[in-house]
Amino acid sequence: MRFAAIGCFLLALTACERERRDLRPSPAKVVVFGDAAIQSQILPGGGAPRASVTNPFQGNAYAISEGQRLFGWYNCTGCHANGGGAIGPPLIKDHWIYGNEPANLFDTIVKGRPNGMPSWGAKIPEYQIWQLVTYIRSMNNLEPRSATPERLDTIEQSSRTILPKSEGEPR
Amino acid sequence: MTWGRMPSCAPVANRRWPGESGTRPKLATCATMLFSLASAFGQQSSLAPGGTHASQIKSLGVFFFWLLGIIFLIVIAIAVASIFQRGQSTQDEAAQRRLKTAIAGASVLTILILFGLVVVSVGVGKEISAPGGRGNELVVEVTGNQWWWFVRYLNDDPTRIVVTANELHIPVGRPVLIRGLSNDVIHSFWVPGLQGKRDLIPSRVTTQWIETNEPGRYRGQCAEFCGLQHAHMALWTVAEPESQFQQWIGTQLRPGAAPSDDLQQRGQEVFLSHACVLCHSIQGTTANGQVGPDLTHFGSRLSIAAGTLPNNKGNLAGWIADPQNIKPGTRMATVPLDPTDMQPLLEYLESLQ
Amino acid sequence: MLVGFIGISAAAQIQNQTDDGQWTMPAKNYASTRFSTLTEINTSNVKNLKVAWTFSTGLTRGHEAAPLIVNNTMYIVTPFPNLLYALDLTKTGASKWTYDPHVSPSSQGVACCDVVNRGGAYYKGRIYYNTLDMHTVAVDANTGKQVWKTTLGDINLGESMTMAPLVVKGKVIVGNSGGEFGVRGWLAALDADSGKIVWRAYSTGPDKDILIGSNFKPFYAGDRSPDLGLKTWQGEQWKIGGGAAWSWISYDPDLDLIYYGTSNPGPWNSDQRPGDNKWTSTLFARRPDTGEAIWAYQYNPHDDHDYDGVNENILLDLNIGGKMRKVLAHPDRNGRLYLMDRSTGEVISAEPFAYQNTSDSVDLKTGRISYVPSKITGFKTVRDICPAAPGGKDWQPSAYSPKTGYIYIPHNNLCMEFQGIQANYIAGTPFVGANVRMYAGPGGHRGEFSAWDPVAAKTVWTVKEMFPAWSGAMVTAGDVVFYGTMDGWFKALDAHNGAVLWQFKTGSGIIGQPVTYKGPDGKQYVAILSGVGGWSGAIVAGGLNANDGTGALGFLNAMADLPKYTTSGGMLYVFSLP
Amino acid sequence: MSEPRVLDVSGLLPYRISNKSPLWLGQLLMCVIEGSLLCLLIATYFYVRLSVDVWPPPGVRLPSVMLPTVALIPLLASCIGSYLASEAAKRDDRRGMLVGMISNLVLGGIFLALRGIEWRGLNFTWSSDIHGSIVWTILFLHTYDMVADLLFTLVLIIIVASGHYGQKQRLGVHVDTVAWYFLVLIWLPLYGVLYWGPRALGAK
Amino acid sequence: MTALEELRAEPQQAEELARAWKNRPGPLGWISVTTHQELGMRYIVTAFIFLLLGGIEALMMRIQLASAENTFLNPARYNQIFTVHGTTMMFLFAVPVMEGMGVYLVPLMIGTRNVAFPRLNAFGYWIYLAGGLLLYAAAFTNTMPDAGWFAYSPLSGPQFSPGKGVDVWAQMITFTEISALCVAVELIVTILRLRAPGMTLNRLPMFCWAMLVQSFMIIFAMPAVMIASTIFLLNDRTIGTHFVNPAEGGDPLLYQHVFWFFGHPEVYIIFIPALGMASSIIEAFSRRPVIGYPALVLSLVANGFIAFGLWVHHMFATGLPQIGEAYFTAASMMIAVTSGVQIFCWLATLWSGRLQPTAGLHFIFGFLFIFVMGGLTGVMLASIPLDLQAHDTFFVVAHFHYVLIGGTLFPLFGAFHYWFPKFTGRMIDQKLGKITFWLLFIGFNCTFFPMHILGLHGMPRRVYTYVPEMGWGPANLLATIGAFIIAAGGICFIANVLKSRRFGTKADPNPWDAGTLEWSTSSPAQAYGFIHLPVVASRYPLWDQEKSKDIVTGLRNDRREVLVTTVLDAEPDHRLVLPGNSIWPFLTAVGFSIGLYYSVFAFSGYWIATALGMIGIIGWFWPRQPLDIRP
Repeated sequence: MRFAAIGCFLLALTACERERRDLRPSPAKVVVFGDAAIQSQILPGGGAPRASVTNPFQGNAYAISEGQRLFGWYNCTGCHANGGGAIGPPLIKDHWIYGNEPANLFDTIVKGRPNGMPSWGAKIPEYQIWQLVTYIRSMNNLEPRSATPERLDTIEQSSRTILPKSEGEPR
Repeated sequence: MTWGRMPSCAPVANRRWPGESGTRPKLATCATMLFSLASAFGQQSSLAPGGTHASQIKSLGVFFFWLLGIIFLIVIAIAVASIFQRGQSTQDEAAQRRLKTAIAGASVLTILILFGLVVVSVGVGKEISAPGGRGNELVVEVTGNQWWWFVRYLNDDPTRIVVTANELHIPVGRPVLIRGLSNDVIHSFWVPGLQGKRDLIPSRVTTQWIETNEPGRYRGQCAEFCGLQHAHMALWTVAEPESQFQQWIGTQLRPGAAPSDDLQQRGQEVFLSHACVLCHSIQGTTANGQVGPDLTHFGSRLSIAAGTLPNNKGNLAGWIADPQNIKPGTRMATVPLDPTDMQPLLEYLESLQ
Repeated sequence: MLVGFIGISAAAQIQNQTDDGQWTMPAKNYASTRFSTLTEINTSNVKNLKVAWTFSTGLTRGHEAAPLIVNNTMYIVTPFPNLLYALDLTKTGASKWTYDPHVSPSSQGVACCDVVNRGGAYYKGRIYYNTLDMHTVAVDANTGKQVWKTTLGDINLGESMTMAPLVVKGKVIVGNSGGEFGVRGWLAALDADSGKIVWRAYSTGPDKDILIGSNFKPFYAGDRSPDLGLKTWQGEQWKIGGGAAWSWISYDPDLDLIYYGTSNPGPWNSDQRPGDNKWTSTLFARRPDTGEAIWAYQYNPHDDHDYDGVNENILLDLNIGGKMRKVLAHPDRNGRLYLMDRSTGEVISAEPFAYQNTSDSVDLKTGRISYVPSKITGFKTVRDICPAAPGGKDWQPSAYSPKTGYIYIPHNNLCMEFQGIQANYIAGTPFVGANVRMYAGPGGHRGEFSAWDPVAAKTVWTVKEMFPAWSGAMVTAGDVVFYGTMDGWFKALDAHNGAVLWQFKTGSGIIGQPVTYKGPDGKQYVAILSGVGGWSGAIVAGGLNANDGTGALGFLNAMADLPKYTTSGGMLYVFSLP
Repeated sequence: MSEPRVLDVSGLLPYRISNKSPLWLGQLLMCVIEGSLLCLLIATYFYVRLSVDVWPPPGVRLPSVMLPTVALIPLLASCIGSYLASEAAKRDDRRGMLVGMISNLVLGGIFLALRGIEWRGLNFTWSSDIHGSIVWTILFLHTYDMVADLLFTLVLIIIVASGHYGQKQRLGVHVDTVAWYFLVLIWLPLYGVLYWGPRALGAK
Repeated sequence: MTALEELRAEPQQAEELARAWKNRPGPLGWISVTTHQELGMRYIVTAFIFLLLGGIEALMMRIQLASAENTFLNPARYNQIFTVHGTTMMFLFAVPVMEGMGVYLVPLMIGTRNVAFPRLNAFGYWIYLAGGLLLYAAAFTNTMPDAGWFAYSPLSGPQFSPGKGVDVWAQMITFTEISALCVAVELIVTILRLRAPGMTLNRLPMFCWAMLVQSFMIIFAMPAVMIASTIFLLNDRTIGTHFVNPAEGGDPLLYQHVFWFFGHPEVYIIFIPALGMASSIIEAFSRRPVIGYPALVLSLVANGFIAFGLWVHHMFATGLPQIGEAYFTAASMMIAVTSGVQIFCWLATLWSGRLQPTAGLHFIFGFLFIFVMGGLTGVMLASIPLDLQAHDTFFVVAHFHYVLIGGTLFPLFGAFHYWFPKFTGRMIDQKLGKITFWLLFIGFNCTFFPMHILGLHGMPRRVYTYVPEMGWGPANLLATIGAFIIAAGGICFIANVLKSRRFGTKADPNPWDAGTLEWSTSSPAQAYGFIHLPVVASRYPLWDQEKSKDIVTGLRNDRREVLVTTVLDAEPDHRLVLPGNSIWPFLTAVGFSIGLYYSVFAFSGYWIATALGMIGIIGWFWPRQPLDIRP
């Protein structure tokens, strides 16, 4: 029984994906444009199997942490704050115009979007874009909880109620 | 077991430092190192102090060393002697009393010695932390980052503020106040040849005085464990006469050198059109990134990657092409560069004197 | 009675310009009093106000503009895409024509605080206004045809334009926005006929760029050295140092000076930009013809809290200490109302009109504000900073009634926690370097509407508002003050005592500027755009997520409950007595 | 070899229900551990209190002082129950033990219920800021100990009520009271620090 | 019965006792053991396995550092290895092995049959094992912590240490800390209440005094590390509290204060028992009572107190107020006074004794040499100016290895060679023992002495490599060679243990002719310890009472009965029936561990731990037959 329990936890701890540190990511390009990053549910002529582009850092804690750093370094915070949004839309949300699959997010960062999102493809190296994608997905709990930090060393989310208890209608 | 896919540092480097002549001096042998406390170790040694404070500390250390060394020898001598003592002669009451008296005496002596040591070291402690400012002090802000040093020479006149990285120039004979900050985790600013260390703690400001009368290069290194590349977070302190220092400040105040030929021109274009501008700044261009070291006068720096490599074109090429090979985990991005762009970029960066 | 007497006796003063019942510029007049002499609607009958007609702009972002009423036509400039609607008042607001400047959608990415526009200006048969993507357009007021369109900057550098131009002596005076994007602020004058740039005065850099010449005579000695716009900055930081002129301009025809303020320096993290950072957060007086600076006064040297100096300058001639003085009244972001001699730049008084704890006093001898050391920001967290970054009062313009002698100030009651972090400059992206979280100031309410006596330098009365009072104010000779609230109430207050005389719930929160005019039928109308948004209303207009309190530069934390009170919209409401 | 002497201990009791029992000492040491934990937390409270200029942080309402003060009444009263139970345990008075322990359990339960009500009124969580973190930690740890002790009391009630008990269980009843006294006593300084401390130092 | 009759009846009584103290057979019996020798030995063996693992890690580090820019380990791996090395040595080896020695020896030395809370003892062991398994399971699944054994925030915080490594570290601390607290409580109660009649506190053997002081220190120090690791660090990481987040009012220095409030006493927790061992060995091999017993006891107790007053000397470089620094300098040096007194007493004892040149005594001389040097470098580090240069350099690495290996490992090895007959019933090979000593002694100095010099020449700690220009290569190479000599010493020791256990000569009850009670019973000691509990009239009953062997009678042999005596004078107070073997401590530990393991991933793990732990404890305390304890 004891050994069974230990075995279980060994498995739980394994999580190689979470702990991997790819300090020297492959410079190879991933093809995203055109095929994988679709945004519509309607596939005219009937749905056909399509190539899927997977995030090389899916579930990776180090990538989330790097992505978080880059999110600040590359001024994503300037427009999207710490996920709540400001100039740009929030990134913690349910409804995504351009999709929240890794390939969609990658596409959005690389190409930009017409309503103000800059196109970063020419500047940010590809592996860092994937790290950003991983971090953005972690904000929405789309990455494993165990790979996502609970808080950062900043002031950001506040669950404190700062608002007066319903003062009701104005006089 | 997953042993990771992380590369280890594979030095390709040309390790000759700018201004160094000939080959490195032959390393001291084990024996000389073990038995000599002389400064055979080069520029990062607390035993080869150039700074006023470090000298005081060294003197105190030498005092401690001899005093405690003698005590150690006495204790060991007694212990060894006891092996040959065989105990017979000391079993009687009087001998016991004598021994107890000896213990008491030794204890009292210990207390006295330690009291003396406390007084001496508190005295020296006061001196090395005393404000050295006589109104002529230089105030330098050193900010620790993973894993490099941001250096800013503060001045009431903001136009006289100089920004540099991984290198500290100080004038000889002038007290320098180091204001320490950190941008991420705790680091520790430590130039052993000048002064003891002082931690750089996020959202705190720590201060330290350094001063030297001897021109020279003093190497420093982060002394608080700060993550993956703690080992490669060094900085050079160059102590130089006031006139040279002022000259250096004057150079640093100028914007980055304009490209002087087509190759450099091309290099500047490469710099400005790639990821470089996201993090680095070169005054005089539109590159104004603040999260990486300022490169306005990169060509005049001694080292690349915070003291990891001597600054020369070959090393720089290796560093830009694959920074993760030289400093695994570094924040420097691996930027995909067209091979034909590398040479112009190197030319341009090295021209930023 | 007494007040009325003063009002009448001061008929020659600047605040008493003639009024033809139209509304040709957002501030109503060059003195920026937002005072209408119409008296049909007054304290006794305002309770009977009814909606006369409405008009939907079809947009849902923040509507901050003031409608213009000229020749029985109403002109409305909308937020992005900056349409210009002309409505025929003789036909109860029927649409006459619509002008679309085809604004680049990407420009939405460089608008710091919602894609608002604060209105246009009418001048000699044309409507002039700015578009978000750095253009000023001139549109024929009758036909809606574009007369000219001038490009003034590059959105790739983070610049945008949201302010309402002021046309003075044939020159359209405009300024850029982007203090949060590391732009270099400027004010420019365009020839009203041709659209050619006549002059452009930067806020930072060498004196020649700032148009500081031999006539530059600031009142305080500290401001008189040459090239301060260069020497109060480290290295080349002045090139990305902010100082945008994104808000109001006033004009004194007698002195022939325009007055405007410049924005905060960038980035917010003040440790990254040592020095006084001149001329950001500064009031400039310039000649409209040449742009030449005559004097300047920096409200917040080395601004630590995003206290822009852009708020409106109300030009008044007041009896101060027994002497009539030409003054300007400026309620600053830092919570103090500056009363200054507008011919010299001398500060007469600078008393707090809102709760503030960031400064102890303003030294009237040196003109320098003295900050409270514990509230100075940098690479650390500072708590309990009042007022917060939007200031004691943001852009929302006040009104002045010569009848009561009071300035009516819609303002905020917000405090903040401020953490300075490393700001990185990447052209075209924000340059802020701070995590901010705002919350209601003392008392728990987030806004106030006050009447301020400029002579006595004290508050006369205050109405508390649940949300920041983010709309402009307007006062009439009928002694009624109008303003709107972010939860959608359009209110009329008694100008003497602040009693609420009438209120009406509009479809969305109000952040616009109320205007009043005499309609073609001779009746007095009051108009207001309803449509919540702006910095404070971004949570509704932009659909932001309040779980992150630092969103909208920290405003999200203070406005988390706004969506419970209002939804986005864009509607013009016109009221009249039945 | 001289005659060894013997020390005959067969006459001594094979158990002892008093503070002479090793178990009592062990329980006391457990209390010391818990006590030093909570004392360090109090030190932490003052450390962070003194390093922050605004306390409590903006927007935070201090925990109300009313409810915890009222809750002191059942808490202190519950010690009487403990005392009765422990004395009854020494006498082997089953009814006395039950009465004592049940009153202890009920009064302790009332205290915890009041605390639960108080928690619903707090407008900050442990992840709000440092004030929330330290206050919740202290409250949580103390509550955790109390719940554990009450659960233990409940088990003892079941054991005693079933009649299925001997000297060891009576000793258990006696020792259980030590833990309860400790939890009540340690609460008094904690209560002072959490509720009166910031008010005494001038916070609203 | 008279004494002689009693003694004559001993074989029969021994049989009765053996029956009462017998462990059940089979794996179920193995996990329900509650006797102190068995558990003590398990502690010791487990700790030595961890020592071996920690030693392998040390060798890996030494290989990496043998030359400049070496590529044997990459930085991530190196950081993990030095973290796990420090953690293992501190928490999984040093403290538990001392606990193990205490659990094994204390009841024998004070003349009783078991510790006061046998089942708690078993629980403590299982929890310790669970903690060790957690850390090494992490090592084999790439979840190794890499923020150092001190895990300074913010580096160890959620932002800068992604993954679960630091959580594993923090929760592992919880395990070892619970285990240490269990042992501390039971040892204190055992020492205070279960001493043989007549063994007043004044007659308590030095080692027991040391364990008593150490146990009290654990009680006051361990809650601090619980606060630092579990409450500050783990909660910050898993539920987002802000204890070490300066942005929300927390403070990284707060973590350091609390951590070192534990961390400094931790060093004394580790070496105070070793001082007790050294005392025992010196007494035995110099054939005389230690000189200055009261002084020794007082200085031990004083050590315990002072140890709590000098944590700040780990933080001199953070720039604290000067007056505080002066105070902590003085306090740090004060500890040298108490340590000095101890050294002087032992020197006097050695001086006046008839020394037996056994392997055990060799280790004591090695201990004196190394520990004194470590202590003196400690005096240097207490001086702020010197500390500012030496702090976080290899000088400190050298210093604390001198103190901890010299002050702990050498006495511990001495203790093994000394108590080996009591543990196994056979004598250990003295020759191999001496070879072990010389290998360890030479290897140790070869490894760590150069580090002093490296540190003074500017080599910081915790660097995975260094650039060749620094000239640190040769000294590092020497240190690496030394490390392998130490490893050879370790192999020699293991070989000696295996060989002597099998083929060593059979040992008498008192082969060394020592004076304390554990030597009065058979070698190896039986589960019940003593057939008749002794009555004590002096500090060294075997030396002073050889002629009259007073005994206790009247304890029942058919159940596990011990005698409770009064705290100060050890007057018989009452008898105490100890519980027998039980599987519940094991089950409770398993349940609790499952919850705590899970809490690495989610806070709800604590609820699971509580629920399963509570079930275990109810089973543990549920009344068993016979309910009524009859005289």
